[in-house]
Amino acid sequence: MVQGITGREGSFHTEQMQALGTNVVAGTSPGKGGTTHLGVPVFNTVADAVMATGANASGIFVPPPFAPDAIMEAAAAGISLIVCITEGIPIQDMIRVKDFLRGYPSARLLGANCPGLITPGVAKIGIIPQRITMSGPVGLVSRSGTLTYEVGSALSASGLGQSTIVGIGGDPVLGLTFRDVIELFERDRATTHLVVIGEIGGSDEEHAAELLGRGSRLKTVAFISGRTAPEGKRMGHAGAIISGNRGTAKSKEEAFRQAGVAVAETTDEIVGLLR
Amino acid sequence: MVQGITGREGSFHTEQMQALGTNVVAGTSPGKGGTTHLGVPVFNTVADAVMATGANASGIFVPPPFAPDAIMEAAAAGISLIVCITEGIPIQDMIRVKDFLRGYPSARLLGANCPGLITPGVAKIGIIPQRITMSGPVGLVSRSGTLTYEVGSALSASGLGQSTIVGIGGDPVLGLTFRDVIELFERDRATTHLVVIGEIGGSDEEHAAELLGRGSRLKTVAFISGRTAPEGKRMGHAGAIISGNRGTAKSKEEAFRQAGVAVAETTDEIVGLLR
Amino acid sequence: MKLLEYQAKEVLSSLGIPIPPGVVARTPAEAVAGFEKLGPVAVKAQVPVGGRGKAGGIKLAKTADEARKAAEQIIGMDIKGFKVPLVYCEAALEIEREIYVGFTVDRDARANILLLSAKGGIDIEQVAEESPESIARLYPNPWRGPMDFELTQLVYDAGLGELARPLSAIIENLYRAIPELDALTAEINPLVVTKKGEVIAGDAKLEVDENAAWRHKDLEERYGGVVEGDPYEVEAKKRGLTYVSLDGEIGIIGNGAGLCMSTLDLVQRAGGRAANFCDIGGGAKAEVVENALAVILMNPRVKGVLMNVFGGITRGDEVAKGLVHARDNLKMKLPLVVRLSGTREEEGRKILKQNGIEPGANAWEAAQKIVELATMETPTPAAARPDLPAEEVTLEHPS
Amino acid sequence: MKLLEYQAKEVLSSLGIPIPPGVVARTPAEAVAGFEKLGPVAVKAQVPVGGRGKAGGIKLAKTADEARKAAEQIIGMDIKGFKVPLVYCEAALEIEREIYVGFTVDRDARANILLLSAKGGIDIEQVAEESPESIARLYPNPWRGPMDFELTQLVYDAGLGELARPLSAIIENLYRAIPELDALTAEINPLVVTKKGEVIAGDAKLEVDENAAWRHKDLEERYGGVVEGDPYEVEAKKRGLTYVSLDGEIGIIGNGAGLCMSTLDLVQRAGGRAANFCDIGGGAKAEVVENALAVILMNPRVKGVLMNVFGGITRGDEVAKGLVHARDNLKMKLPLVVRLSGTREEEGRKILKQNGIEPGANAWEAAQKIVELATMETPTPAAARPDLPAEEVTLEHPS
Repeated sequence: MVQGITGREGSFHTEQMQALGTNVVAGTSPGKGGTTHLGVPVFNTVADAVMATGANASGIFVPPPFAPDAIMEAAAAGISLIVCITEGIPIQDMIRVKDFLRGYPSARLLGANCPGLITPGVAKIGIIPQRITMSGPVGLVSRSGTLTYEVGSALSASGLGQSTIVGIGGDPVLGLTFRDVIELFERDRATTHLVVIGEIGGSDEEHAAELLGRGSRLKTVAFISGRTAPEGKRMGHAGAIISGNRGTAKSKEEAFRQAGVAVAETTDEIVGLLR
Repeated sequence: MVQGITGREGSFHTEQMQALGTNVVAGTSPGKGGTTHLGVPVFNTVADAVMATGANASGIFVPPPFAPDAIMEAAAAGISLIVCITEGIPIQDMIRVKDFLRGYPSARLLGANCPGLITPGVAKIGIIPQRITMSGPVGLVSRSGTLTYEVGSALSASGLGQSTIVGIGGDPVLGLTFRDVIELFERDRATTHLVVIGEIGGSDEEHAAELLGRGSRLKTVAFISGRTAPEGKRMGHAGAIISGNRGTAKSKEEAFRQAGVAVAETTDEIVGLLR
Repeated sequence: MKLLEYQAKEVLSSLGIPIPPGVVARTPAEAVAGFEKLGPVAVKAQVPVGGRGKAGGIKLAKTADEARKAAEQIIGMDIKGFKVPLVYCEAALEIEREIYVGFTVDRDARANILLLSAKGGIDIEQVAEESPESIARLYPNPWRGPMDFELTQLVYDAGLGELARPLSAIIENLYRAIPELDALTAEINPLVVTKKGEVIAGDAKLEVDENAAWRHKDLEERYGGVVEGDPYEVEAKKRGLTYVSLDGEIGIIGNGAGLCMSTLDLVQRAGGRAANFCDIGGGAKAEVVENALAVILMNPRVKGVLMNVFGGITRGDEVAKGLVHARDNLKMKLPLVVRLSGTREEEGRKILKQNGIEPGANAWEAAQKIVELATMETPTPAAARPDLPAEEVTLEHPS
Repeated sequence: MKLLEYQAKEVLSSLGIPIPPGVVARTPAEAVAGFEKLGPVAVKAQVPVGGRGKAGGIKLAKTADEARKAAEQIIGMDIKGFKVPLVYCEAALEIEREIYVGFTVDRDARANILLLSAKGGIDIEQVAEESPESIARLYPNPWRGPMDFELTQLVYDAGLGELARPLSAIIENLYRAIPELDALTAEINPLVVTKKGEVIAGDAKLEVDENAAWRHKDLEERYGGVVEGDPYEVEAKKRGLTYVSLDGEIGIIGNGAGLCMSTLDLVQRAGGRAANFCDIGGGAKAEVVENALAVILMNPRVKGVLMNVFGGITRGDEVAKGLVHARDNLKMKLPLVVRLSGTREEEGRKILKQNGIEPGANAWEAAQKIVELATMETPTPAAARPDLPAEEVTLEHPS
């Protein structure tokens, strides 16, 4: 289903999702319950939509002031895959959302501020353009939107199709992590190769490397953007106290190398290392 | 352990508990950590006390403004039986405490505003006077303090000793319910008889009756006080909307009778019905 | 603490809930002034109890004369035992529809419950009984408060989707009374939708937790001084007692609510009727006993007093000494039966007997004895009773 | 949004945290006036970056003359790229001990973390590295906030039990900046215990979430107009761009943060240095491209511009048209290389070539090309650059 289906973004991307064959069974838009939009029944609330249609995944296309509530509404209504595209959600809202989601352990949140996910030729939730993709064995997981498209295109152009492409989003406080997504790829029979596209900041790449270092059946290439980005103009020490030396491109690349994962220095190198 | 051990109430009842042989291993009183009181080591926080002594039950003797925090502190520190004697805790505080305790499912709260529990001749947490008790096979659970003492005395005077006496407290929002305590008595080999002393208000007695009606190995007598109490001078309808006809002495007595439980009309009748 | 309607509305207004303009009137002249300021008004009795409408405590006034007459009729009227001290003259609303919204503590769920129904008005209890599904319910998490999506669902569940925005805002503000005021019950019934489409509180009920008074001294100062109907309850409150007036003739003192209630039950069983419920709690200090006895003796209906004390920690001899002292101080002439049990009960009974007070062997015997004594008793002259305070009891109006 | 010290202290004071009296001075004369009002003062550079003490940005003044001299030296000084616009003259404290207290977002834990240490002062990062156990930590639940018992434990864990009361109160108030202001980081270092035993904020740092600006318009109005050091960042902020100044000579425009960062990496690999980071986001409308180009061209160090766009939804021909338009409007003379990929890339490249703009076949080739062109480039006459706004950039002080 799609939350905010009648909005401009919601409408446009619902059509894109339908064009790929995604089974969009419901949408929400408070006050428009009972109407139909793009051939899809519209409900006032997610709980109403779930009750009527059995929807189990939701893409969220609502503005930042309403997106945190939309995520929690989806989780409380029993949605198990929540994909939040919205960019610009305040961090403290997301921290509260993350705590709320602890009460709904079967709900997985992707994003916010992410392009969503796509299984080429099958279905998608979010905004990843279908035409950069091609069906195949490579799992692709990324923190960056446009870099995902760039690498996806390059893979497709080289004949390396993708099983699923997952954009986890660029915000500091996210739902699914690299680690979570890699665990899912490990269990996915259609995936034999893996590309991880990280960036500076946080320790999610380090944690992913640690997981891969314990042994993986996937042939993996990692790429980190921001190698030459200067350290932010920090003020205060709190950040430094808790993060220490983690979070730099160097520490992330080193973590992947120590885990036996090939590291690409430019995106152009990824295809070669993956073969 | 005892929270608020250095206060007047805490001191007095710690001595009483020790006199019965209760193994009081620690106390708390912020700022007095490192000292000793009544032969018991004092700590600044419950977590410190648990770390040092392994305490697993706590009696709380602190004033109402601090008692809710003390309950949550005990639960967070891993205490599994929390007995809160404090009277006069605001109801909204207790509602928040109850929600907090959901995060600590192994912590049991007795009270607040309860006299605690005693296993005659063995140990007690709280303020039930030892001299009204006598060891034996009767489990006694009650919402009222002085009625508990009265019935306990009557049982002892008739030679009917008690396995354990539990006062669940008189506040509208409580920890352990009649039901919870009865389930524990069912599993207690030392208990063969049961006395339930309820009062008007709420539906805890009805729920207890329902449980007993499903079959019980305990010979049980119930007593409800407040048969002639007039309906409170209510204002507003919210209470009536949610409670309907439950909560009266009549509905409670009827529930017990339907469950096959003998109902005493005065406390004097209890002993006779129990034999 | 139960607030009067005009007080509850003041509070709800401070939380951002729309209320009609209104004026408090203690005299018919003030009601006329209210009419002149506001135009057509509802003249409403201010009592901390429901059902005033059916009791004739609300009258619509379309002229100054009607306002005067309504105030004359209502002020001083007795509604369920409360003598109406003042009226609230409120601008009359053009009612399009009436909604019910409120919250209270659900004891069984150990949580607050929000209730919303499109079928508001005086018959809400009947609605609850006959079509409970027409009342939408929400248990907000007590730390987070109601979430936006929960309020949206509540409003649509109640069939009030077209009012989602104003209703969500009003419910959110109403809920603020929980964290900010320790409210136990707050209710707007009816919540009026006017012909112009405004959503505004037609009536308001608010009860705050007296156990939390230390957190809300402002509230206590502003509204705590206002006196409710029953003079004995008012006096008992001033003396810090847990006291409820009943309509029988046997005064009751007990320690502990459960014991006290079971004492009421025994008196009824013995053929008498209790004049009150008075719980002096644990410890039972001499001063508290004296206060309790004083308030009970103010009531001319009382023909005897039964005291039922079980001493857990309290020593029976000390209770007995305190009681004798109190009786003597108050020059009490009425029959007094005491059931004293627990620690040092023998010593206590001895003291009572030496001072002419009848000790009961057990609670049941004591109840029978006081009923018997009270039935024989002839009325006591007024001089033998402590007086109510001389100053007239007046309501303070925060201006 | 990062607040200056005096602004952060204003905010913390409004949350109930004690701060010393102080006066903002934009001129040495105002610093003297501050001294006359307050007595001995610390004269402190106001810049939104740490390390000003070591850079000579804080001086103690015991006489009016010292205050004047300190202000003369500090105002206009450059601290880590920020030209100091004003100083804060604050009553000097008699320091008994220095404590560290602060919170920030712990990305890995997806939570806020509170930090407290008895070893406050300028060496706190060293303390964190050498004896991390001397910094007590707490992750408060984001809905409940820190509980009393958690604060008590934190304070005792930090070995500051004798200050439990004032510290718990200060931390509780500091934490209010999270729910009430959407703060991401707040720090008091040092939190000073004076010789008289007062506990008072010696310094303060506060960063609030710009994504939450719509919730805090007052904060934005009060402090958002205040201009930070780098003039290009200031100008970019006015135009609503995501822009960071760097110290190289190649201007960079990209869509998406990841793509933009990887473009920086490629330029460095090709032997050049980026002059900025500028992410124009998805969509890449002509107006945004023109704004980005305008800001980049204001910087006289820039010798060439590289634009890297991957069109997912964006159409390449439209991006190309917009860029040509922007270049012409701005009369841009510097080399410009564009890597355009994705939807309609061929059409886009054709438009670029027709208009004399070099398209790169891929990002790596484009990076090599711009570095080559920029190295050959001779300085452009100033007339060919857009000017910074004519009015002088001044700091507004909320009085």
